[in-house]
Amino acid sequence: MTVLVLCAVVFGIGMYTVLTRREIVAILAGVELMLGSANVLFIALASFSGADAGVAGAIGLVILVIAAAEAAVGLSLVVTISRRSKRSSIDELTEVNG
Amino acid sequence: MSFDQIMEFLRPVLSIGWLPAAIACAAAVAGLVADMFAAEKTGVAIVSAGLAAAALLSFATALLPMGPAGTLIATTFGVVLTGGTFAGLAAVVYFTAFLSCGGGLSSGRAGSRAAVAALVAIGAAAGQVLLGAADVIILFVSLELLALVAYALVASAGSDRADEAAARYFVQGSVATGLAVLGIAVIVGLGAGTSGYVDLGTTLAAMPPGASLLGGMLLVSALAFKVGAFPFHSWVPDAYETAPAGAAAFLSASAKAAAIGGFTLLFVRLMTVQAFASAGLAVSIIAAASIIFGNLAALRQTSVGRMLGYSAIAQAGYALVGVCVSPLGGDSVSAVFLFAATYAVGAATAFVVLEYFASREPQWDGSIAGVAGFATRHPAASVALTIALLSMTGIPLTVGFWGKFFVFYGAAQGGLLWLVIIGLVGSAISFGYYGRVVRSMFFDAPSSRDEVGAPQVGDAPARGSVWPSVLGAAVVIITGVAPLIWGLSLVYALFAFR
Amino acid sequence: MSAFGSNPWLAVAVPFIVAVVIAALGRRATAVTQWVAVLGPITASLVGLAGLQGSVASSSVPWLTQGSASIDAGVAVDGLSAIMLVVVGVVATMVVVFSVGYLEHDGAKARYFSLLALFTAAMSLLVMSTNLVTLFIGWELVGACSYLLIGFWYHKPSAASAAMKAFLTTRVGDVGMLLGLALLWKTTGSLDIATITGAAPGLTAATATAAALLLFMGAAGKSAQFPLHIWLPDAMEGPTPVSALIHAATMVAAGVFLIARMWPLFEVSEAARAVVLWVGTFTALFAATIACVQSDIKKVLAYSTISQLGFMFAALGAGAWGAAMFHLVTHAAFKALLFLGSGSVIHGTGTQDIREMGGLARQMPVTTLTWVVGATALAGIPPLAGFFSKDAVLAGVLHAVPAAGAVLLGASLLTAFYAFRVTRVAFFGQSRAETAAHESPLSMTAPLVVLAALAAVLGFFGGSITHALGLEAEGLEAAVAGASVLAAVIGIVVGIVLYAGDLERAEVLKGRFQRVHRLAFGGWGVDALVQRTIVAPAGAIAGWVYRVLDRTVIDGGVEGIGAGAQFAGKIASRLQSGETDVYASLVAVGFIVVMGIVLWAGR
Amino acid sequence: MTLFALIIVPLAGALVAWIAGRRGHVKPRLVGLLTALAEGVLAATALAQMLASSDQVLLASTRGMQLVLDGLSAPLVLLTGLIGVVAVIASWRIADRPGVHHALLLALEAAVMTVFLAGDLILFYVGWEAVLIPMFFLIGGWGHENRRHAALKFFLYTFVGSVLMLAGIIVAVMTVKSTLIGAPSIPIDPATQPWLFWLIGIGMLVKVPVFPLHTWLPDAHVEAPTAGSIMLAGVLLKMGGYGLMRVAIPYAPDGFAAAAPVLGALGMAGIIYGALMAFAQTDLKRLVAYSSVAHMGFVVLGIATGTSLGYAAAMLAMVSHGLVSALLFLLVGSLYERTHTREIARFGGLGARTPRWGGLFVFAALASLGLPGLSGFPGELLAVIAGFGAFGWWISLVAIGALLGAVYNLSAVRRVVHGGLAEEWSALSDISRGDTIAAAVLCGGIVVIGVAPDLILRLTDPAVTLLVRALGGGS
Repeated sequence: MTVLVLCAVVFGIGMYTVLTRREIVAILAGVELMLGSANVLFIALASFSGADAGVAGAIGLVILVIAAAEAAVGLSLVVTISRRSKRSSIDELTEVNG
Repeated sequence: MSFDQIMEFLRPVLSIGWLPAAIACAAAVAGLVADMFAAEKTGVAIVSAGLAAAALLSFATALLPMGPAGTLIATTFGVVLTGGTFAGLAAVVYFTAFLSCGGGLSSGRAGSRAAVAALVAIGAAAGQVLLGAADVIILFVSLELLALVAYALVASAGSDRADEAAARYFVQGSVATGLAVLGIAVIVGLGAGTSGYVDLGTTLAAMPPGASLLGGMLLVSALAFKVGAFPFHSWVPDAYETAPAGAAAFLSASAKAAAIGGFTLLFVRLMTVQAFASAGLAVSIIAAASIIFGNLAALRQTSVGRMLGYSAIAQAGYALVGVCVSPLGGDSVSAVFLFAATYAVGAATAFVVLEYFASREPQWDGSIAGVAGFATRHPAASVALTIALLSMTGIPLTVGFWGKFFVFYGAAQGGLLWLVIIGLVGSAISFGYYGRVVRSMFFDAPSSRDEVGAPQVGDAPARGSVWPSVLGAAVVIITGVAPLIWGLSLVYALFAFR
Repeated sequence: MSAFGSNPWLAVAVPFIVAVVIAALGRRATAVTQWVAVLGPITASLVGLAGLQGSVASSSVPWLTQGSASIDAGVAVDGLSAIMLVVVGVVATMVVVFSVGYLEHDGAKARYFSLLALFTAAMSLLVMSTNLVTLFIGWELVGACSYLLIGFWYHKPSAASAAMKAFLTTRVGDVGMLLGLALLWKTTGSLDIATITGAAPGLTAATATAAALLLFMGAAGKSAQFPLHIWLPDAMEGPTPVSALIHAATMVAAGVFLIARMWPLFEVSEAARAVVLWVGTFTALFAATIACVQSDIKKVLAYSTISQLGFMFAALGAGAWGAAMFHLVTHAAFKALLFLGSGSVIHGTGTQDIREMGGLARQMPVTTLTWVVGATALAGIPPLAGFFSKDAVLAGVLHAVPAAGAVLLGASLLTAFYAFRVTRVAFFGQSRAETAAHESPLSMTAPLVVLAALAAVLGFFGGSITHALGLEAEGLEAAVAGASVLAAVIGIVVGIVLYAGDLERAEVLKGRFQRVHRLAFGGWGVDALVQRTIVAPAGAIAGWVYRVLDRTVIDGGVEGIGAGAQFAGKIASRLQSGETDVYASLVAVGFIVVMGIVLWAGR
Repeated sequence: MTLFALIIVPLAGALVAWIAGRRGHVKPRLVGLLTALAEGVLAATALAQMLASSDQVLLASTRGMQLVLDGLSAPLVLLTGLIGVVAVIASWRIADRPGVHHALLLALEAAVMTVFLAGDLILFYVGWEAVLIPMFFLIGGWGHENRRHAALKFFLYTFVGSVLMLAGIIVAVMTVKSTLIGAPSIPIDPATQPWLFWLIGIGMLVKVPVFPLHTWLPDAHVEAPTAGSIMLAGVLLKMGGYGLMRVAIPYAPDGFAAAAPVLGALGMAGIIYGALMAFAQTDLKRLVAYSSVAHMGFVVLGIATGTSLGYAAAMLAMVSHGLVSALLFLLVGSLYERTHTREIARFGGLGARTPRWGGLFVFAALASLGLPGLSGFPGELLAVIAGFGAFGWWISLVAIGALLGAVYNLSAVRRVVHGGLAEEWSALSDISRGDTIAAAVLCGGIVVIGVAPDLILRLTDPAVTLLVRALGGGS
């Protein structure tokens, strides 16, 4: 139960960060928080429901890897943007619209 | 040897479901290597060849006389369905990817083209896997792989606008990924680690209905994001507009067709569970909203790419019309697959023509008004674009008609006549914006003559070739007319759900 | 004769082919083709003569068949149609011959003679039809020929308007007739005249009256009966020979013919007969008053024609349809004569205004002589034709409805008056013209002489005409004849006396009754009223409906839907603000909404 | 085989014309003319084969489609063959991309043929929509000032109608479990029928077009090139009436019965309204366009009676309107070609200056107002007779419409042919020889059908009787 609450709180913080922070890097961090908490939730639920530890672990690891890849792509995007157009806040990224 | 005998002879090869994906990946690697040591052009060509081979292979597999219901390939976590049913759509995924690269990706940034081609190939492979996924984890992994490829493709344009769109796409996509992971956590976690579709029904049914529903709908939402349905659509116009046209062709065609296929197959499984009884309604509402929103918003656009983006939202809506009745089984699933295929060919052709235009008309700003007079300067490409747009409108004699017809037919059989009418009227409205492009190309004189043909200095884009456009348009027409001559059953043959 | 007797279609086919040939050969060949044009009417009269001998076969072909329903196109020649055929044939022949001289220098002769031949064909079809549909076809075709011939001179705007007015006014009657056809089809299941007349006694009074009145509407339009008479005076804009043929002798009499043809139907409905009677009577008097004050020689004749047709309708309404037909025949002769005479005068003087003529007797002796014969016949002086037929009409009406007969007697007084007013003013006294008139060529005077002869003697054939119609001939009634002659003589005397000398007396009278004169001159204002209340508003209404309803409301609605969609699109794409947080929240909110729908629907 | 040839020959001709268009201006015209003539001959051949068959029906099919020629479609197929030739002649002097223009014309002809010959619903719809594409390009590519807007409006307006029709077709096919056109073997639920009829019918009513769904028509006509207008008015509008009789009514007879009074009212409204609007026009081509609304009102009225007489009326009215409107548009186009204006007020007195044109125009106007002896009359007569049987005295409204028909036609003649000649046209040449020939052919057709309408009815009789019997009505 504690784990569930923890996951919910962390996921909430991640979501809140994504939705309210203006810096792209911070948003990236929020995303990682969301993924991480969901992963923890998965492990918790899996162990709770008596899943095979090996399988559950493997799946958790896969999710982790995906999250890492996601972060890598995200960071590279951030770097590109800040290098190319010196922008770092999403408020400056509203050129494409309509 | 008769056709059947040849096919029987080839059966062992054709039954290796992962072979096309492997070829595509290998081609991607080879292309990158070639880029390093030889010309960029060679790299793109190698990747294109690989994709063509993958497409042919998948197509041949689809033609296999009634084999087993797809070959099950054991993987670490479960199974991937290949062959049979899915090979037809997989062939389309590879074919449209091939069209995307075939023109040499000429509108992309010089120096990045081989990399883009490699990304497309990997994405197509991911698409095939997504399409054939029979396991939630496989579904998730391929979905994410496709997503990462997509972010990179958008950003590959190298413009400020593309960067911005990619960043926004990324943020949104991450939220969607979060939803997907949460969904997996619930479904697989509570399901004691069971992730295969085969057992999904029983696993979900054993769970508390609320939990299974939550997990299922989280996954559905993540897929709806990938498909680009309202209200998960926001990334679509930005990405399609700013990505290099060749990359956009891949995003709008291969990626979307694969996502639709994956969505359908997951949804069919979910709907076997009692708790999901009302999910069909939710999907139909998403479908209606997508059709209405996409068609209306597209009307006001001035950029061709962005207009196609909004129209893609509407097209996703048509696909979902089929999805929400797909649990009826057999023909309904085939109808969605068929629709995805027809849309993909049309969209790929359209974007490939845009790429050609962009490479041949450096002054063109991508606007609808800007294509004025292109019909006289680029007749073949203009006709190809017209055919593609007519196909996406759903006008008969193009393959798009058959896609829409069967989707709506299925929906009508499922009792969703209201949705059919919304969809059909939406199709009619869609010519309001597709037609404007055609009108501009054919009926309008270019605004200022002196700009035309002005010598381009500096970073000249490669001169793209027109053959992928023509090829795409030819496929649209031939497959659009063929059923009239050889019968409607032909339409189903490739996509039969068995 | 037997060739004509066994092939009644010849009366239609020959003139039609002649028309086509003349049109096809065009203007270069008119020197010859203008003479070919007589072949048509001659054939028609030969068929008619064969019919009078009772030797004409009937012939019909299916025209419209659908399942069991069938409408046939058929022709047959009985007494009634034989008489009409002869009238049409003879007058048309005279008119064609006359026209050769009259239109000697006209460049569009081919069109003219072709249309004359076509008219003959249509008129023959009309009178020979055994079926109301074929009759209606002929009926409309003569109207079309009339339209085309009134507007023959393209460059005259007044002619163009007159042509259109003629067609449209008669069309008002024709649509009534069309409805009548529909009604008869519904009640009798056939449009065959014999079938209908056979079934007529079995019809309910209401149906018979409705059908009869609808047919009468057509007849009234064609025969220019009040209030549909307004087109005929204007129709004088056409070439004068055309007026003689179409607007005096034949087409305008078709209304009389129609009622005679459908007589059994009218016999059933007393109400319809009463309407016919009083419309005819009123028109006879009404038109005669107008004819008295016109100064255009053709207008006088036009109103005279309207008035005389009124006589015929009155006779029809009174049940004396034999008398009506008799008067039709004699009227055809003397009115065609008068019109051709006026044509000769116009040809000779270059004007139509009688006040600019005078003293033509010396310059145009033949024309004058024949004109006087015609005028006398019109006035009804024995032993000329008009006397006998008018007497028959008066007798018939007086017996049936004495009041109407009295009115007609007054009308015949006026008839004699205006006939001799024109005669006195135009042909006698001092010349008021600036240039001297000349007598017309032989091709024009010869028809005048022939028609004058007919106008003189036709009265004696009253018996054979009624006999040919299958009716009992009635002798003269001394009292009626006396009253009629008395009225005619009074009219003639007043006419001659009042207009003797230099028109001073008439001017004085005109000055005293200026307002009445003006009203009468303008046709008692009917024309102006129609113009103000129907014609002018129609254009305005059409324009208004087009601007407001069609463009603004309906098409505006259509374009509005388009614009509305565009506007909705604008609103929709505003959602796409470019703000990353909004996009990301859309995903989250979207999921919540979807979940909400599922939960709500799954309750 | 002839039936397939009817569709394939113009398509092949289109291809050849398009290719020939790259080598000069004369060749594509010749290709167009020869193909159109061949098409006409083929149509006649098919008709002969049909008449020679025992049940007066000619069938042909592949695995994917079925083609049928019977009494209902035969007159329209013949009409299409004829109008196709006229359209080619009318566009003879087009100098702007003649190859593409003729290719589009021939493609349009093939599409229309497909509609009339379609023996199954899918093919019917395929043809129905395929018509839009060449027409869209003809209007947009060779039209007049406002062609851009008109082309899109034409496409969108009729397309919205036809997608609703497609929805109806889907429902019908779903219920009947067959795409073959014919009286359904599995009757459609009477509760479904009322809305099903309107769903299928709406696309056809737009095409006809019926008041108040007509406003695309004047815009399309005014902007379309002459050949486009000729095809549009001559044959495309007939698809609507044909579709009603062939598809909408047989599939939803009960729905039709419920809708008949409304249809009748719409038909009558169209007759009066179209005539009134034509009267209000200052643009000659727009006037002719509105006259189509009035004429097609008779078609709808005839169909609405649901009787075989009414159907016969509709068929006659359609054939007649095909000839008459083609003639009118040919003449107006020929005039525009020489004067570059359609403004009625600028004309007048053309009868004297251009007697051939003037005479033809007067003839056309008389035909248009339904003069007996010409082709318009039999249809109108039967429509009135049948309508009187079905709707009683309401038909007197049609009589008013017939009167108005004379008003606008004759006022056009008065304002254009009669009167004084304007200074600017004092050197105007008369109608060209080619156009004269085309016009003469149409005039011939108008006279023949006017004199012997039974020629058409004898063709349609068996088919119409069959259709009406399925409706459960008598004659």
